[in-house]
Amino acid sequence: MASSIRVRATSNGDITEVQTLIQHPMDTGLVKDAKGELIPAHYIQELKFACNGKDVFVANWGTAISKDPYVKFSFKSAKKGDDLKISWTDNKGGSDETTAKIA
Amino acid sequence: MMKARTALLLGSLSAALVAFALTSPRVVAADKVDPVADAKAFQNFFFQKFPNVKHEDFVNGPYSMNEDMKRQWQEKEEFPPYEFALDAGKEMFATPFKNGKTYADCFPNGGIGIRQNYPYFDTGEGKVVTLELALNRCREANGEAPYSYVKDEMASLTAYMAFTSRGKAMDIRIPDDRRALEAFENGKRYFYTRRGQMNFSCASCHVQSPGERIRAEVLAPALGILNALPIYRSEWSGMGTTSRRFITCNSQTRAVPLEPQADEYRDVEYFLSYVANGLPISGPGARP
Amino acid sequence: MTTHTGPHPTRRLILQGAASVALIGLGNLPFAPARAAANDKYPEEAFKLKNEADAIKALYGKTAEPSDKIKLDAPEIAENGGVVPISVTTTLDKVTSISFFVAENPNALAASYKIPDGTIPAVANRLKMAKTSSVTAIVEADGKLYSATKEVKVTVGGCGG
Amino acid sequence: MKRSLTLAMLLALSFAPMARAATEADYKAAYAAAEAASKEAAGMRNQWTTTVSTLAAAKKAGDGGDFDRAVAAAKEAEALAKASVFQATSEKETWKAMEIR
Repeated sequence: MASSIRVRATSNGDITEVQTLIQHPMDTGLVKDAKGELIPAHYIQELKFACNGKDVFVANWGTAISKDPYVKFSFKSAKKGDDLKISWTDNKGGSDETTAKIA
Repeated sequence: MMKARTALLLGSLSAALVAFALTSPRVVAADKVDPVADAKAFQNFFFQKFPNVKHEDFVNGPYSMNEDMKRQWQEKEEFPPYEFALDAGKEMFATPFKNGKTYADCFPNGGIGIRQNYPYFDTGEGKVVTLELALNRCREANGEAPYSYVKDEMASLTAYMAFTSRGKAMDIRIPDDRRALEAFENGKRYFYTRRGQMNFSCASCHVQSPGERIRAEVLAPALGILNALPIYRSEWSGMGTTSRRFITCNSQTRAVPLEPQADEYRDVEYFLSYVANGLPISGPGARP
Repeated sequence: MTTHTGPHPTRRLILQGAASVALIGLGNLPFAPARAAANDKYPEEAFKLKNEADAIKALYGKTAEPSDKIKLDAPEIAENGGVVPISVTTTLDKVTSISFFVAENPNALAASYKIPDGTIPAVANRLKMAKTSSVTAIVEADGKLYSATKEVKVTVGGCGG
Repeated sequence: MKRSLTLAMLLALSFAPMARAATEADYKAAYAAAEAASKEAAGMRNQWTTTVSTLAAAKKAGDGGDFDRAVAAAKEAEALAKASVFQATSEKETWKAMEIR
């Protein structure tokens, strides 16, 4: 199955800008479905970015993060061709991870 | 004194004549369907009503009308929410049917970069064929079940086909065929006809008050309103095909929607696409 | 893309990294528990709290003071409460954490980001907002908390333009 | 102005006060009239969603034996259906007034 994580990591030699879009419902647990039953909370709690064996960014998310969540950040000390490992875990124990090459 | 008065008289007379001349050809022409004149008048209406909106910007709907929303949209466009539908559409396009054929076999140029010519008038059948109808026909011709017109699969396919045409000018043709002119006129009538308990027509919102708010939404101008379809709407937190957009608009004016791909829907799509000829395809789009 | 030809980058970074680690090491001894909570495990408690002030306390164990060195970018009127693009950048130094709070949401804490050394103190994300509310960005820099707040109007959409 | 006057009159007409409690026969008659008007509106492809929901409410009340409410709902549904028929017929010509020329 194609990964749920889309990522664009581009470096201008010194700073690497990372944009990520993740396919996930991010249900808050407060919304009712068509039959009027509450859709249980199902949201990503932790999203980690690691490069060259070091965490470069860690996101802790609550229920207020939009569906198909997006996040952008930048970091130093990486160069073109380095591997960026992205992994997330949600409140139901679901998870996914992928590795992207910095362009 | 006399001369001044007669000059005044002559002036007003000629003005009246000019005014009469201007309207009369249109009045006469209205009975004979004249799509070229309709398209010109339609575009000029919006170009004059919003002089500082760049012509090609009209296809960006509400974002051509409101700076703050345009900024939010451009931020979203950096990594748009329709990215998944686009990838799914690309994959579906490449996956062969059970009989080994693919969508590329059903469409000119393999289906790539042709969205700007849809809908077209099929002189054989004597009716308007939209991209969504053509896709389902291709599926059925290859022994596959048709997709729902309002669900994600259809949206993913049309998203990919629209993406391959991005930037190309809308290029809808009306053949010299009485039935084509009738379909165009039928679409125009549908566009201007009030319906639903709210007693709105498409024009009530998209011609009379684009740029204004109806509740929280900024209304899109009718010119180029279909160029961005299919769209990912935050409201639906999902993709929306042209059919889904028409159906939801109907129910919001409390009119019972017609069946997807009904004559009226295909004809109004034909009318709206034709009058937007020359404006770029910008689908798939992201909307509030 | 200019090629970077300064002193051998990794050596310089290692030196700089070592120095800051020592500093942080020294700094966090007195209030280790609060900082530990913010650092590694998922701040379950903070995300459950309704009220913004309580959530900030649960997450960082101290209060924040407004700072004009934080630039919070949020729309005046959200085009849709479900997808509100909000981003923050700061010129503060030694930033270790950035968090976002939406006061009127069922739970005030929306997101909390750890900013390791070498990562630019700036984040862009898309939040859900239940209704019109103040949005606050909290930046933890050199052990102290700073904040910036903006009002974002959210209306229940109806027709869809 | 003329069009909305007629609409108002139509709606007012249907709310004539009921003298006594409605019987099942009253309900059946009112429902049949409403259904006929609604079919006509559907035939003109100009049905309103509120006609459909009010007609359903009338049926639900009728099935539940609450004939007063059922008749009132059926009357309202009929008025809505008639208004949508009126809208469709008048729009056959008046749409041209909004056309961009």
